[in-house]
Amino acid sequence: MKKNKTARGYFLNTAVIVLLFTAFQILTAAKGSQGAFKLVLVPSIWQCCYLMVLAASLNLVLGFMGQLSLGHCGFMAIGAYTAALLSLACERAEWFDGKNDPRFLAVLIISVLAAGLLAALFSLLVGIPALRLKGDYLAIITLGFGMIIINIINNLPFCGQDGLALGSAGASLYKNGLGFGSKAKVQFLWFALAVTILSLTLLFMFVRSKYGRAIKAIRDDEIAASASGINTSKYKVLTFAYSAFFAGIAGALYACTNATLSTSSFAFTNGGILNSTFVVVMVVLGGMGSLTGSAVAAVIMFLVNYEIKNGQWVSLLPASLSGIFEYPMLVYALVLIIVILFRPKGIFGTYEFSLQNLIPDIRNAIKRHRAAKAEKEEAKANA
Amino acid sequence: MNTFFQTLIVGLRLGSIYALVALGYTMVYGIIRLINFAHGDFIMVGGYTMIFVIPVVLRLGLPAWAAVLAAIVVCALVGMGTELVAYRPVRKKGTNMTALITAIAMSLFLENLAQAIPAIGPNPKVASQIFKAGGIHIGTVTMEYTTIITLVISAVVMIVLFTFTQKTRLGRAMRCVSEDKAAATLMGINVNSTILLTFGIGSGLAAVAALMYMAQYPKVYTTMGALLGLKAFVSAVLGGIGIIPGAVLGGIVIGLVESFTTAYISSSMADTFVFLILIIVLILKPAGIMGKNIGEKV
Amino acid sequence: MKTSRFFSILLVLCMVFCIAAAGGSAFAADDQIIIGLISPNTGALAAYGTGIVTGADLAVEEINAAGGILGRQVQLIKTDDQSDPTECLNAFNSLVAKGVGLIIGSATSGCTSAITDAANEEEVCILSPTATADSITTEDDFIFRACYADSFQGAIAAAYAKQAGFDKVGVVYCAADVYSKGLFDSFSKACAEYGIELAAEQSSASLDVQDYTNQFTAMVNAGVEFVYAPYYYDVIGPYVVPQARAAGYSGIIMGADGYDTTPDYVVAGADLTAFNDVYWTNHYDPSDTSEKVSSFVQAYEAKYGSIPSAFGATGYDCVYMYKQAIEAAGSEDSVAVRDALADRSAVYECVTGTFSLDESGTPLKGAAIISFQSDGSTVTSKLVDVVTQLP
Amino acid sequence: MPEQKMPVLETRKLGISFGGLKAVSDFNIKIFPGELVGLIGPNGAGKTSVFNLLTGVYPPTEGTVILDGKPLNGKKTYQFVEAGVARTFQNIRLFKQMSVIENVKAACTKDIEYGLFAATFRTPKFWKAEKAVTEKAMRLLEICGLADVSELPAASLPYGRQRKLEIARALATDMKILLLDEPAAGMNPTETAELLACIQTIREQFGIAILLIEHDMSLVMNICERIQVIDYGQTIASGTPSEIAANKRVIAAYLGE
Repeated sequence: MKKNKTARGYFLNTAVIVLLFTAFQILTAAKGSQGAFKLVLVPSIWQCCYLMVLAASLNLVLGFMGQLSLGHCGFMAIGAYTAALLSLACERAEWFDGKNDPRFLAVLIISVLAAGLLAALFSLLVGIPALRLKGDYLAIITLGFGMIIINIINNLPFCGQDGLALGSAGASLYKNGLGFGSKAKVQFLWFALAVTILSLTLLFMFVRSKYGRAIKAIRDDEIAASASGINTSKYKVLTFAYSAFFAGIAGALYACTNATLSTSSFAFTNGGILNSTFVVVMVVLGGMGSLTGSAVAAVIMFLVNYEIKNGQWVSLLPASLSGIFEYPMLVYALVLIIVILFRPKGIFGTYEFSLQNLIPDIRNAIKRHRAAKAEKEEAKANA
Repeated sequence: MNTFFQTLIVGLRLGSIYALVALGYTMVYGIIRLINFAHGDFIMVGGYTMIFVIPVVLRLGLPAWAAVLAAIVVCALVGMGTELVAYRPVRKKGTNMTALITAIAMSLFLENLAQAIPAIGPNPKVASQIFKAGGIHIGTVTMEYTTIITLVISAVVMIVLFTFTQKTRLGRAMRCVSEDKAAATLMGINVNSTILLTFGIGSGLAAVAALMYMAQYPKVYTTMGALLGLKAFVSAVLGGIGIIPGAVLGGIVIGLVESFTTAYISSSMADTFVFLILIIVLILKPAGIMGKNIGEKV
Repeated sequence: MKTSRFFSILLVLCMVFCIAAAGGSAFAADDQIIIGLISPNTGALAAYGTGIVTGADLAVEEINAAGGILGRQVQLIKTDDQSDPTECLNAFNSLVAKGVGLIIGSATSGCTSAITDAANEEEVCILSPTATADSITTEDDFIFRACYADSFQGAIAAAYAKQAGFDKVGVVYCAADVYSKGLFDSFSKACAEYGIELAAEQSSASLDVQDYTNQFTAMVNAGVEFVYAPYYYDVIGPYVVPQARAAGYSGIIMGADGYDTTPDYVVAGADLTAFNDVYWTNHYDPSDTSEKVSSFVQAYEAKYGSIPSAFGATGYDCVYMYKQAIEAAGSEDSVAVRDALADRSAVYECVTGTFSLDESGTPLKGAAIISFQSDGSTVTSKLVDVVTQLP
Repeated sequence: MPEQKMPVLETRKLGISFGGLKAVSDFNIKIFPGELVGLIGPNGAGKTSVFNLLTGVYPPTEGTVILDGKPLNGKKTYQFVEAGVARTFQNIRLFKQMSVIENVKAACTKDIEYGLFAATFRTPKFWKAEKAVTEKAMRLLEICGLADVSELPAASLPYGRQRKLEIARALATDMKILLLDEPAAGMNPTETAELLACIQTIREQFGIAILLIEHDMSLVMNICERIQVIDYGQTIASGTPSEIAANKRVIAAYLGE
């Protein structure tokens, strides 16, 4: 019976994904050239895609394994630069000609995979020494590692500020590499969605296997985990690399959305949404230990960030309120503090959104709500 | 040879600042085992306080450094406020991880709050000269008085803090709290007020560090604490976190590494070497240069 | 459990709200000419954004008071890019989705380069006030600017060194900053052309570096008397110049437009004679007594209470350049305006000089070479020369 | 006679010192297959330190632990477990946020064969292994009487059942010898009785050796075949329960001189 349920879950998820995917394709075909769809919605989906993958991959380390890594954007930077440079090199070697060339798809896939692999490789370099250390030390080493990566990329002659030269005269990613302009973003939207769904699925598979159990055990009690025969360092390093792989993939998706790359976007002191600490905010907001929570939180953070800067409703607010929104980072910091203070488990806690359990969950929630209401009324009546 | 001495002096100059900041980090970490990410931002708070107070102080005919008194008060209040509003409630119900994330949030909050205050804004500000220029000449290089004062202050603060934690009643209370909060409560120590006091002292130290930082590097801006705090924390870890003399040692080592890398290896890779040194030391000696390795109780 | 549901409801509401808002379109009155403005209003480079926004606001106010463009009022839609390329692209897309065809922005080359391709694809005009990287503008595109390019600015510094008789120079630059690195590249290229030896090359890892003593000790050791140090005002004033002098370097320090407003960022009470022999190139000279400049400076001071920076001046110029181009085109249609801007015979009389645009869309204008003068307690700027042509 | 057989666990001159303090010194013990041995001693005698040495949590400063004739010097805790030593903790250390069955499954990790590829792509091998491990975990939970709460979070169990879950988790490692650190501490008489029954079942079903630290003298005297007594880190007596009960040094150590 249990196995049937699992099989049904797989079937349901696949069906819904395929359905959504088709819907998206139809929508794309119908509205592909329309301004707001092409210029606002599609680029937003692209950005949500890499933020979702990034946040979910960090959740593996932070939420499931209980290790604070503050250098996650370093891995993303590695991925972004790897994918960008590889695609530029392929173009220079004339392996593909424009985005409609079928060979481009091969280059694209290889670039994305290479981005993940290189990020995973670097994560081994930092993880093997660093993961022997406990929480706080790991945080500081990964933070330092993030800075080293930026520092090194800045100093590499072929990828610093020169290699991905600026603007239309330089080797633009839109023209020469895997970067997608507005029209191409619509055309390749399926790719972003596919990579994201696949990444999230693979992260899920990891968590729902012996690896997931092992790292949750490490999170809950490292000594007891090793006393239960779990090779803690092996699982920690492996998980770190698995997570970095997807951070690298997120980086590749990031490179796809941009015409140029700049290391300052990934830097610790950067005030933007790609700051490593902000990925931590997403994970905490969504719930440490809930991959779907991370994905939802990434979308929320993106929307808040986007709306604060480009939305119209901010200007509808009274002046005293909209004043705060001129400083989006201040809003995030406040949100983070409030969430930690009042709901330290984040929005989802460790709950995973699932299609299969959606209806029973809602039914239970309503039942609980009714029961609570009835109890309250009873209490009132008694009083 | 002159280059060597010059590099050494630059290293000491940077190192003495890192040491002073690291003392504040180590102080707080030693008691509540929390990386107070906001400590760097307390320095920013101290810096801006002095920017605004120095003109007043000068008008009163006092030396510019007297402004540090105001900064100490403001920093201590901000530090204790942070503890009361954010850290204490989280410590009560959260884990180490949530406490650390709160610290990051506080750091972001302070940085961005400063930027949102109209009198501060996004533009950097430059302080007036705090100490008279001049120094001891060794050949063609000059060891500035400011550097010497910073080193002396670091040493004095180190000795005072060390004696305070070892010899006085309050200091012993702090150490008790750091060892075992529950046991400390049983011994009649008010854990909350001890931690509050620790934050007061640690944040007050940030103001002193801000003074010495501004005396040598007179620019104040809202994110100044981020990198400075990070390097100072690295110093504290390198020396052995929670160990007061270790912070000073670590700070000076980091300053020297940074300076010598700039002068002799690559001027644009200094940060990389700083963190490489940290990683290497932590691998060889996970508790830092002066730290003792204490296993978890089973 | 209750709070959890509260959060989820909040979340759903928030998403619906956002999507609804994102779908909104142009909101300005039909009879207005809309110009979009993208600048870093928050974040690390907020100071630039503030400069550009104030300058542009002033220009729009003046134009509207004088009857607008083609008899229609002008409205600026301001957006913030936090000096991040992705945010810049988001801002660009949202402006274009609202139907904006003329955009001023962004402040830095890094951000501007993120939107150039997109602007060409969407056929939207970009007029950048201060993106100086050479590759930003090319022929036959929709990208223009109101400032000269790095190659010109760096070469002017090299030419100045040549003219002053230095055959051996040094460079200190920031390896992590596009602006600083770009100027370093063009300066060193020009040096090679003019036969000047680059005897010492030092860099800093980030703009957060506070100590430049070692870098200048290396300059002293190399025996150079002319150092090109393309940094920004807030690094030059408190750090680079005083530390260079303390390290025993007494030669010339030369910089670029980033030195603008340095006198506001020097250490009061310190010996400021260190700032003698510091030269820099700028878009304009605020102390210029010409009618155009002085009336701008006066109006700006009256409105904001401070002397405008080069960002304020170029932001102001951008609006007037669009005004002239729209009037020439007879409409604010982006393709027509592009054609008007691409007309090389058009002459723009601006605060930052009187110029026409070259084939790529970069102004052909001179650079003011300015030196700092100090009596020991204050620092003032003095115009040395205006260079219009490279040797 | 057990003496002729090879001991499953043997220590030779095992010792550890923290700084200058010798917590355990010259500790020698031989445990034979199927035996139930008790380790007793007053508070602070070093019993838990011995357990930590026997499971590799502390690396010994002197001496060796030998399991099935193989020395385990320099091995990490998880390697001790792989070799066949499992333990419970004095202060319960469960994986609190995980469900009861997941706690047991986590301890099976080392015996699950599939790799990363099989796990992420859900090959038939994965399903087979997962099915096997679920069955095994359920069986162990049934033995320990926890089958009814298998899906609840471990932290939500009452104290006595948490103890049992710890035992179930230890059993999942397929050990040769089980070390129980004060399993009856804090239990009421009913719970203790249940625990005793549980231990008996385990001995019958698995035939493993058990080393037990316990304060509850009656429990130790009742079930242990042999008892070793330590005080101040040193063995002061060893023998059958009745011998120990009559030993003067033991009485002195417990009652104080």
